[in-house]
Amino acid sequence: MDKRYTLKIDRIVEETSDIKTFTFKHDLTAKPGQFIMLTDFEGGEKPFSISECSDEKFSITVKRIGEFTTRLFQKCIGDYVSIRGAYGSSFFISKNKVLLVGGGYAIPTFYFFAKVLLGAGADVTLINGARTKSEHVFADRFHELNIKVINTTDDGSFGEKGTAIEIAKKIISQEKFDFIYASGPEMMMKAMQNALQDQDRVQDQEQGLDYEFLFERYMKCAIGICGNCTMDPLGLRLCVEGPVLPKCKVEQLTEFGKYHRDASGKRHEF
Amino acid sequence: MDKRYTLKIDRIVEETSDIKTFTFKHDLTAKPGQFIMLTDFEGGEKPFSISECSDEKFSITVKRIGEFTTRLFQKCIGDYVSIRGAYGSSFFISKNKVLLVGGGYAIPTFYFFAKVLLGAGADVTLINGARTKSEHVFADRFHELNIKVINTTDDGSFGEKGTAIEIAKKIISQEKFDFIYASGPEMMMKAMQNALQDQDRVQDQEQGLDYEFLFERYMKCAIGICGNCTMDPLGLRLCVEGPVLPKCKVEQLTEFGKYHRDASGKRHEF
Amino acid sequence: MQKSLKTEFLGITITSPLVLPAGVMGMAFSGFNISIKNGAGIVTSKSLTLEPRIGHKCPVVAEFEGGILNCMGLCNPGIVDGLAEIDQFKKRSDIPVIVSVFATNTDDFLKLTKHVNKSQANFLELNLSCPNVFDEFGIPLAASQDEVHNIVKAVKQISKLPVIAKLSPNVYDIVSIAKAAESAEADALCMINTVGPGMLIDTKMIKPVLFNKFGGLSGPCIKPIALKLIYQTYSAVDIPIIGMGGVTYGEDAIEMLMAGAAVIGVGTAVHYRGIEVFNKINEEMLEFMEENNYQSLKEIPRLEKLNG
Amino acid sequence: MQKSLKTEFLGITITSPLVLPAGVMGMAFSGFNISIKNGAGIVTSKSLTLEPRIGHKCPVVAEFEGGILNCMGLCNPGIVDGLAEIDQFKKRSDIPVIVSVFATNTDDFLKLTKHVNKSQANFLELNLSCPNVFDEFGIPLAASQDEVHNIVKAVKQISKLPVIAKLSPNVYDIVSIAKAAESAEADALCMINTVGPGMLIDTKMIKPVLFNKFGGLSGPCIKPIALKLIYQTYSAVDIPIIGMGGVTYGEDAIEMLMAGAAVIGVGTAVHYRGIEVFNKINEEMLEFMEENNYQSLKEIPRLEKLNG
Ligand SMILES: Cc1cc2nc3c(=O)[nH]c(=O)nc-3n(C[C@H](O)[C@H](O)[C@H](O)COP(=O)(O)OP(=O)(O)OC[C@H]3O[C@@H](n4cnc5c(N)ncnc54)[C@H](O)[C@@H]3O)c2cc1C
Ligand SMILES: Cc1cc2nc3c(=O)[nH]c(=O)nc-3n(C[C@H](O)[C@H](O)[C@H](O)COP(=O)(O)OP(=O)(O)OC[C@H]3O[C@@H](n4cnc5c(N)ncnc54)[C@H](O)[C@@H]3O)c2cc1C
Ligand SMILES: Cc1cc2nc3c(=O)[nH]c(=O)nc-3n(C[C@H](O)[C@H](O)[C@H](O)COP(=O)(O)O)c2cc1C
Ligand SMILES: Cc1cc2nc3c(=O)[nH]c(=O)nc-3n(C[C@H](O)[C@H](O)[C@H](O)COP(=O)(O)O)c2cc1C
Ligand code: FES
Ligand code: FES
Repeated sequence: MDKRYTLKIDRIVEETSDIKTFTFKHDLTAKPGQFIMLTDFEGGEKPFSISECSDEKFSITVKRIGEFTTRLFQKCIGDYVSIRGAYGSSFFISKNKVLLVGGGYAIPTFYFFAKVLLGAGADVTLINGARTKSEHVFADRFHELNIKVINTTDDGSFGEKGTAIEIAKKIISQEKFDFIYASGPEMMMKAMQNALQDQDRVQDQEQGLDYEFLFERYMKCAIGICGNCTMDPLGLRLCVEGPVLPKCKVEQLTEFGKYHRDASGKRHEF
Repeated sequence: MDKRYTLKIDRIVEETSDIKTFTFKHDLTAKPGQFIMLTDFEGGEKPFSISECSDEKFSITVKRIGEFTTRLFQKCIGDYVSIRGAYGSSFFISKNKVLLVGGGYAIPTFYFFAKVLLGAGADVTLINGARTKSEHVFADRFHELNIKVINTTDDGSFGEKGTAIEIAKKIISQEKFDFIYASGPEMMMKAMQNALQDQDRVQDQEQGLDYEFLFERYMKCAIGICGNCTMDPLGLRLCVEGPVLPKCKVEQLTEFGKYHRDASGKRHEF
Repeated sequence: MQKSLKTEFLGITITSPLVLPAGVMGMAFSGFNISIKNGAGIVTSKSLTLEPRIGHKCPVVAEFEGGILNCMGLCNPGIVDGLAEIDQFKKRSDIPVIVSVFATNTDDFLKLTKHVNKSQANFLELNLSCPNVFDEFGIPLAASQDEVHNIVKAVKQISKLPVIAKLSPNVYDIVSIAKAAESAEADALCMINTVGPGMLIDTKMIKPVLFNKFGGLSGPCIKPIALKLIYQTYSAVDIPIIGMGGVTYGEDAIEMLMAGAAVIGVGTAVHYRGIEVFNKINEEMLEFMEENNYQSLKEIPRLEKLNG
Repeated sequence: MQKSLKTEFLGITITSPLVLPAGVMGMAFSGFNISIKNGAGIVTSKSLTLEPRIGHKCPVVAEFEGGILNCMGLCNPGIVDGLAEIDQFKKRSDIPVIVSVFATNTDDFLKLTKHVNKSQANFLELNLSCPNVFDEFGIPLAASQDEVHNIVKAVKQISKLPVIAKLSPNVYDIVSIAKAAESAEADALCMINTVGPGMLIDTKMIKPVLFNKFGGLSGPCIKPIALKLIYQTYSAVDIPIIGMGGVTYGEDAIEMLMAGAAVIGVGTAVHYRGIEVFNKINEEMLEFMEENNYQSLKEIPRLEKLNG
């Protein structure tokens, strides 16, 4: 039985005007890439990736988007929320030279991951993108880690100018990575996949560059029974077999970058 | 959750005209004194003490008494019965000089127990009583063990003449035992208790002889909820806190040797 | 201040809100003894009938994941011997005793009440949960507002003791049944009795495990059903509720309180956690109160009532 | 001889008697794909309604010992999109598909049937288990013989597919409901839907865990209830039964067969044992057949029927 834990918010950090990090004292024992389901019992229970995790505490980093996250943003230190998890698949922990590419609220999970990668002895490069400076997060925290960081903004207001993908394209054409990880908007990851395929053609590799992407789909049960988060045509349940999917699966996904299903199961084009 | 096991009867030994030993291939992991509940799903599920127990098999030794045991006696090798357990408390395993006193179908559980006692390094004397030779059981099996055996029959047709208690009285007045165990009809155990109390007075011991008795009460659930087997006034559930009770409990039992309750909970005098 | 589990139930002060429910540990006065020694605040007798009943043939219990099935078949020594056990208990203890009685018609309930009037018991509980007796519309007694109302009303007219109606969970509309009991002046409700019934099969012998084939479900897995029915009932009536069904840990007991129970029955958990379960749950409730800063049971909030 | 799990259901040969039940894994054609790849012999769609439904707000599931509560609220993309998913599945597979539909009145069931008639599905399942719609006597639709009879009868008149009636366990007399469906010429029964409903409470925030407060029970703990109802129904009707409720291991599936099920649904167990659960149970059933010397499912005996 997966237990539910109702926890007090221990710390809140405002990362940007609409991104906050919430920290809880709780031994979650999660792996990087996994997520929790969080609710305040006022309507809505939502998946959030884990941005930090130790024996004593863990954090999630949340972007205010709709009704639920708006309510969450009104909570104060000491307020209760209820969580279950950690759920889902986690990133492959490489010991070699790896590239992490992400943007926006999807980047903080790489903070947790980068620390684990470093612990495993990997050589980590991170591309941390955002549209503009005011939306860029975790730059200082990544800065403190022993990794190579490339900050980018679409408008050049912080770090290099360009999308994370443009930068990624450039860097993978210059350096050889053993593993690429991406986390962000689906169309960004789709572009990343295209970039990787282009690179494979250029390098004429047999195997191609190996990668894992972190996906998002509408989740309800998070325990693999309701079928709301299945991805076509494999029927992968993103809450169990995902949210992290390996290249061999991603390549077979016909819905990747095309459509996703809403709370009713209806398809929507991206 | 206590699992139920439906097992084939592996072996049947006719001990007397109305006592049979049934052996099952099953790793029961029971302790001496414990019992199983056995049913054939034809009406009735009854407690039986374990007369032999190893990793691969266990045995019970059953006296034909009423409807249920009569049906059990008609079963053949290969027939299924269903068991649950082992349940209940077990005998204290002494490493010293002990006396086992019992009679009839209640003696075989001492066969299992004697082997465990020997393994623990105890010095074992057994008084194995019955009314008459044809009702006397397990004499040959006990004979093979490295214990001192005194067989008795009320009519002298086998072993010494006299009840097990008469013999026990004599022997405890001659030899010093560290622990006494009794298993048999309640009035026999009551007599045993009196004998022990007499001996305590004679020896003028502070502590008195320590003992444990194996009791029988009408059992239904065997998992401690129905309350059918509780013993007054302590409310000991014989299926959980018993069937083996230590001296300190036995001494407090106001119903011991006086009455027991039937399937409805109604009291009956012995 | 020292946290306390002391509370009142129908005017009697009790040291723990935990109730030994009907049929659990419950034929002998000594079953009550050991339960109160281990922390129960109220004890309930096995449901007593006019005549002794030996109950169904064994097996009468079967375990499954999340609970047990039982088909004891209301075995009991009869009202006379049963009350004698209660009186024997009451000689040594002033812990309140609920005497549970069972019948299938008003007349027999009245006869039982007359017996109970002469006993030392504190409360009379009517086991109205019989699935095998039907009213004129083919509705089980336990699900018939009229039957429940009429029986409670008749008993109330002669009972010297406060009357508790024990309800079945297996009804379409618990609120109407609860209200029928309340309007007949029941002093309290007790809920829930066992769920189902259910059945298990031995696949080797191709036989139902229970000789009676079917048995009621109790234990942890019925807790959600109990909480729902208690909450609905609490939202609709003003008399106190003895809440039970699957309570095994302190958390479960607190859930019962929040759903609206005044006191809490702990039955099947005696199997899972031993007879010490009452003390253990008392302890766990105190810990919960400590952690969440409640001084007394009264302070523990209830859920907002359902409207309608 | 090679033991086999091959069997027939309403004239169609299936390689495994295991059925993916309605609502489990079931909005997308790919949910069917992965289920059959993992050993399911029949798949059922989520219950489809005329219009899309987003269902209840989350949390919509909650775990407890022995099972889970769910209050999905019949979220589904609507009959048109739902059937499109089925047709997409049928392009790649000839594993039979049951399309489940849900409505609260005969008219809507008929409209749904017309849609289904144009699809590639093999069977039409009517989800008649709604606890929130009542007939003129205040009896829930699922418990009303007349409602069940009338809906099934009307649908049968126009359905091109065999019709399966899915029954609720929460009724006083399952046999009369089952017979009402049979006499309206239902081709098969599917039982049971979720039990209860129940509720859980968060004791720190003093809130129901499910936003909808109440949710139906599924998983291992409902197996005894399912077995009992299937056994009673099997004893009384002649049409095949899709038996489900808590089946998690091969043993459970065999129990279902012995209780009278023709084929066996495996829902919540997908959570406990992964989507591989179908293959695992197939394997365990074959082991059981090996140990007990049955060559085919047909040889596995049923319990003696209940008389009356
Ligand atoms: C595996 C996973 C990890 C995620 N990690 C993070 C994270 O670390 N930080 C973060 O800010 N957000 C994360 N999200 C997204 C987050 O769950 C949604 O942004 C949030 O639920 C929006 O809720 P809302 O009510 O505020 O917005 P709404 O107005 O309800 O929805 C806005 C958008 O969010 C999507 N959405 C809503 N509910 C869900 C749901 N239950 N599951 C998936 N998508 C949903 C909708 O499709 C819609 O496009 C993650 C999602 C998934 C699936
Ligand atoms: C802990 C314990 C261990 C036992 N060990 C053995 C043993 O090793 N060998 C053996 O032959 N017998 C043993 N018994 C007794 C055995 O269970 C009964 O003799 C048997 O149940 C009689 O069943 P019946 O239908 O043949 O007789 P019945 O005609 O039903 O009953 C005969 C007598 O047995 C008693 N009895 C019946 N059912 C039960 C029951 N469920 N629990 C307790 N007493 C009952 C009745 O009070 C009656 O006096 C043990 C009993 C207990 C409590
Ligand atoms: C073995 C057993 C016997 C029971 N006997 C009775 C009874 O005689 N009368 C009654 O009203 N309820 C009886 N019940 C129901 C309990 O009182 C209680 O309502 C039910 O078990 C739910 O609580 P629990 O899950 O804590 O056990 C019995 C339950 C069990 C397990
Ligand atoms: C998440 C979930 C969703 C369900 N949705 C439906 C549904 O849409 N229609 C339906 O008839 N039954 C639905 N059910 C009930 C199942 O089909 C099945 O009858 C029930 O879960 C019992 O089987 P199980 O214990 O194997 O899960 C649902 C069950 C679950 C757990
Ligand atoms: S959210 Fe229900 S299966 Fe993934
Ligand atoms: S037999 Fe039920 S409590 Fe001992």
